Amino acid sequence: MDFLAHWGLTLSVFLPIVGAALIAFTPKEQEKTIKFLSLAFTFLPLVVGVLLLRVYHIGMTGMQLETNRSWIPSIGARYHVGIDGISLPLLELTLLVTFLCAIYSLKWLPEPHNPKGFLALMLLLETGMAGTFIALDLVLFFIFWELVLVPMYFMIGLWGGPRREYAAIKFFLYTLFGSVFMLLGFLALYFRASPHTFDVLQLQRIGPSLPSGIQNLIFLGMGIGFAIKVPMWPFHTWLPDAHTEAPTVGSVLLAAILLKMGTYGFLRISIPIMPHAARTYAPLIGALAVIAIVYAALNCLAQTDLKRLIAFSSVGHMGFVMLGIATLTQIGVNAAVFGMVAHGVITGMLFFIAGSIHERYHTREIPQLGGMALRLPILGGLLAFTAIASLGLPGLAGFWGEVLALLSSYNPLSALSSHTFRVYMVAGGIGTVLTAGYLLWMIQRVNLGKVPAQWEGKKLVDVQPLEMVAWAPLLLLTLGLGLFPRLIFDVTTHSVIGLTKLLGG
Amino acid sequence: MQQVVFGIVAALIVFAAVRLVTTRNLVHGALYLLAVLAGAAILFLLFLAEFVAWVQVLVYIGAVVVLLLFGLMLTRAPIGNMALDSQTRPLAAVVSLAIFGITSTIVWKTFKGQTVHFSKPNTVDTLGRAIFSQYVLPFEIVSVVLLAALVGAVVLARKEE
Amino acid sequence: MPVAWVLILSSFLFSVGIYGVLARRNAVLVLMSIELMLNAANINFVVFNLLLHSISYIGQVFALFIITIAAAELGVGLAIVILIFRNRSTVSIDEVSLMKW
Amino acid sequence: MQIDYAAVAPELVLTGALCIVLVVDLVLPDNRKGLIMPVSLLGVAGTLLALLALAGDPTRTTLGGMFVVDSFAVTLKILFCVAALLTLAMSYDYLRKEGIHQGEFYFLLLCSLLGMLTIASSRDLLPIFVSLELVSVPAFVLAGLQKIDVKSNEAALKFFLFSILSTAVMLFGMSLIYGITGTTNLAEIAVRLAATPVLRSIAVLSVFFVVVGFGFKISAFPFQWWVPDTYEGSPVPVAAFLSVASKTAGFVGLLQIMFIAFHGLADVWRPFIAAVAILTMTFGNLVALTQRHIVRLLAYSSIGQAGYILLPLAVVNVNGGSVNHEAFAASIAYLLIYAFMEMGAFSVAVAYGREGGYFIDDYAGLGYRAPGLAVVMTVFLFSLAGIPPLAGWAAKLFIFRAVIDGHEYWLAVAMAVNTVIALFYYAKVVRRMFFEPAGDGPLGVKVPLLLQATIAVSTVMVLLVGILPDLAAHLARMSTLV
Repeated sequence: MDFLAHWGLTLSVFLPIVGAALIAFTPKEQEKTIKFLSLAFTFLPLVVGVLLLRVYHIGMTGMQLETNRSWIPSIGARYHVGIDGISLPLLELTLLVTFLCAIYSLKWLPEPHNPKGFLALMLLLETGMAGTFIALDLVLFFIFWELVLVPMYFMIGLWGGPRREYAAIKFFLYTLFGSVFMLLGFLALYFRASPHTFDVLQLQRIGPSLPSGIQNLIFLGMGIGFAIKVPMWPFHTWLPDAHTEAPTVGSVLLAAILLKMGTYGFLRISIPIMPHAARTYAPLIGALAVIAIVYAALNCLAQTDLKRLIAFSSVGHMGFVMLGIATLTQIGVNAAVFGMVAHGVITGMLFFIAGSIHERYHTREIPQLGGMALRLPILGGLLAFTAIASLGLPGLAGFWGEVLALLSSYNPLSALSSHTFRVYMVAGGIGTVLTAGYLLWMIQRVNLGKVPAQWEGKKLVDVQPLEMVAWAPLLLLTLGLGLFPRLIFDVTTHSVIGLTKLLGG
Repeated sequence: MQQVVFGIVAALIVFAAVRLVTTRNLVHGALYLLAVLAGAAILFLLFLAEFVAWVQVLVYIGAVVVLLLFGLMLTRAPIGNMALDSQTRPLAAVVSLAIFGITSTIVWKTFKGQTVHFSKPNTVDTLGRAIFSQYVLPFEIVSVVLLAALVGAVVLARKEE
Repeated sequence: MPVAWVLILSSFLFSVGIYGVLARRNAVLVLMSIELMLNAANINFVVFNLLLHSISYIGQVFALFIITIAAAELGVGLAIVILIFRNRSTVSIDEVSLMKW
Repeated sequence: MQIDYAAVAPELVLTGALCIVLVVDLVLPDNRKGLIMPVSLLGVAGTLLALLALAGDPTRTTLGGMFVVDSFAVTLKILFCVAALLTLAMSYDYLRKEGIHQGEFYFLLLCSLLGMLTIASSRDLLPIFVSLELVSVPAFVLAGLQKIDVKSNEAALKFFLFSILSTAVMLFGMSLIYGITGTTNLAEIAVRLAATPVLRSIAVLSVFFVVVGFGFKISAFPFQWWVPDTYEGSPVPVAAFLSVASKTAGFVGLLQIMFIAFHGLADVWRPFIAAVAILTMTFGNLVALTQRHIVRLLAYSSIGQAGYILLPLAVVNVNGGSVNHEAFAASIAYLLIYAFMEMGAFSVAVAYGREGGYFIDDYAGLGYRAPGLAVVMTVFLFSLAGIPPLAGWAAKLFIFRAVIDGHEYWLAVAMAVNTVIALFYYAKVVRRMFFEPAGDGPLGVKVPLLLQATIAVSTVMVLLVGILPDLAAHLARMSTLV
């Protein structure tokens, strides 16, 4: 147990990269071994992650399971990792979803067929994603953040759809552009803090007393990096392309986890370290979030590609998350964390389904589907269920994040103008209606209606056992989190209270 | 006296240098270079750097120019009038005039009041001592440069069989 | 004798050398122009040595080394010119440009 | 005069080695010339050992104060030796296939290396000048060694002309410095510049000429015109040597002069250096976008990298202090890291070039035909682009750190934008290798053992330093002059 408390996090994060190295040294022909390795090295971290829950004290504020070791003494960067209530759900989500992706990949691998490369990259990706959520040192955070870039670039560029190269380079450049500014922000923060440090926890103590002009500047620099990743309107344009072109597993990981890195960055770094700047920019962030919600919903109405539609819906959902964050209140931030997890589960599931539909129909064009509930009742049912969860039906996971985000914007942090945020609330409310509209319309067009002529009389295979295995946890979570939101809120609340205290809330 | 010598030699150098960069004949160019080098050698003598002056004569005039002429002949470069200038002459003139203007103004301002006094010339002896005591390092390095240049020139100029 | 006169002469020599480098397109002539610039530096070193009464004679020594190195470089340079001429029968810089950007 | 032979031991070993190489080349019959390579390799290895014996010693000064062996000198000398070893290993098979004489090649390479070693210890304008020439003169010949290839001839000519031109400009500047300070010793120059009320304009003018002279050597804008042509025309291992060792030698000279002699005038030359650095990186990166030849791409990328290395000089403070220390260390650390990624990329270019070609089009589908080679090339290119956790990332971090420490935020932003631009062309090659179907190039490229070794060493270093950047950072901080 002691070992787990000190090194458990490290273990869960670095096991996948060990797996990636092992796969790299396995001959290409031994596909079974490779698949087994990928399964094992996503399962083991998950096991470690579950065991971590036993040593984690839910009622505590502040960081737990910390490891803090010397790493690059000459520039003052340390290997400092740890989790609190905000990072724990995201870490667990990462470990779970990647494992499910590994299960899914046992049978369904994108073309061109190259399990070795694909699975090794997936494991590499897992280390980067999970590492981002536990890093408590800015340099370390940056490394993990960037580690995600290359595997995802190759995943989209090698195994993606027809416009994969464009999408891959766009994703790469947007993210790199953002992260370079983020790095400059980190460095500026380092030199402004006395004593100079990259340690997030120390900076949370030092940062708030920095002059407000400096805070604003640094917040802006980092904000660009995080905002591109979220993605916030108007930095979102890489997302629909990346999502549409990426292979199923890539889309799932992108939606379920990668996007959360941006919002997590705001919560872990920008806001607690620079509360003054957070208050300054909150109205702007809120405005962009609301624009994203409405804009995404309107765009979705115009989409005919199923994946593109889901991608745009992600922009909207992340808008709700950002709106919650922008209120800077306990309820709002809680809602945001909940929304992040819920979006991860639901949209991850939606992309799985979209992938499976594409497997069967070889198209994602909504007009060419139709009548799926008749031909593939289980798949159609799951699509309906998940889409309804996505639109925020009470009783399912999507509900809490969105409703609480809207509620919290009725009463934002006292330093913020409540009038402005009430306008946001109304606009966000319109967004929810539109969201419900396009999702229901999508369900209607895909599930109901006439079966297109080319599929008449052709045999289509419904959901297979392996798919069911890979999907069941997500479906259960959708239901479970919807019925028992305390599963998340109990974990997050204490940490969120700690965070909002810093803001003077 | 020295000023008169300097004046004459300076005029020679200026004339030869200008001709060197404007002549349309390669061999004439080499001869003008020779004139500049000789003028510089006289200046060295004037400034009491006897040894430097003789090295200038021996190395530059005795060797460099011969080398240049050899090169010209070996490459059988056309020795008549020919287009030796590129299209960038006006630009080159502007740039070099600007450099001359700036540099001469600045050195004039800096060294306005200072004059050189011609005392007893140093002998080769003192210079030799200096080279072999204080300046061993550059001396040794230069010897390797010469060796490398020798080998290099042979390698490049040698015809492959 | 005012040292500035000498320095203006050397500046002139240097500038003429620059002109030659920029305006000429024959490799040998460019080379000669660069020799002018080297001589400008030499004159400076020698006259400064006199002006400063350097006991270490560093100015003169510097000039000696410049002369020696210049001779060595010229040897290599001419070898290169001969090589090019053998292959292409031209020593013009512009015509030698196969590669741009 | 007392000579500290321990201090000059590495240079003596190397001088001995190059004499032996010359003699061995003369006596060996043509069919046994292959022996020269191991002899040269041993010579450099011996030099490296002698250097390692000096590591950690207190500073030694000898040869009339002109030759200083401190941790800065030792670190860079070790770097030069490693770069030379990698070049040697890279050259062997290349020379045999191209029919280039082995003996002269190694001899000249060792001569150039000797110049690099002495420049790192020179703290006086005179030895800096002669050492720089010792670096360059053999390099002209090396560049022209593919004698029947017109491109190689031209590479040598361009390199030669630009180099002696830069020397002439630099010397003119040095003569003025001597005139106003009466000394050529770097430390003395600093003292006298501070003490005597010389006109600022002449000091600035002479510094300007010296910087311009070095600008050619380090391929800073607008003096970089010779670089792409020379790299492309030279034998590829020579291009690698030029882009790493020769450029580093130029930087070593420049850094010593700027930080020891001229830091008192920093407020004057700082804006100039800033402009040059930004223009250099922007020009290099933008033109690199259009390149189709891998060596030219690497050449332009190396121009871009030179801009990054130059950037910390733009925050140097007149009064010295920690900002200068950081800036110096950042440049040194970048040079250390840059050597391995650049050498690695060139090794792959050499390994693939003979069979597959040197155009980026030739790399199409390499990921399928020779996955190993394609993966390591990706590692080097992404490292050059600065993607963590590869070493190039750490190098860029150090630069950013130094620049922000000096409160030059705009410079940092300009470099950040450049980093993103640079990614385009590195990714272009990667894209070719992986995202395009296997072209009609060779299947499964055979890489000679020695080349495998250079690639392996470079890869390990790039990964190791990427994960533990302190390896480079610590070395760089220990070995600063300021």
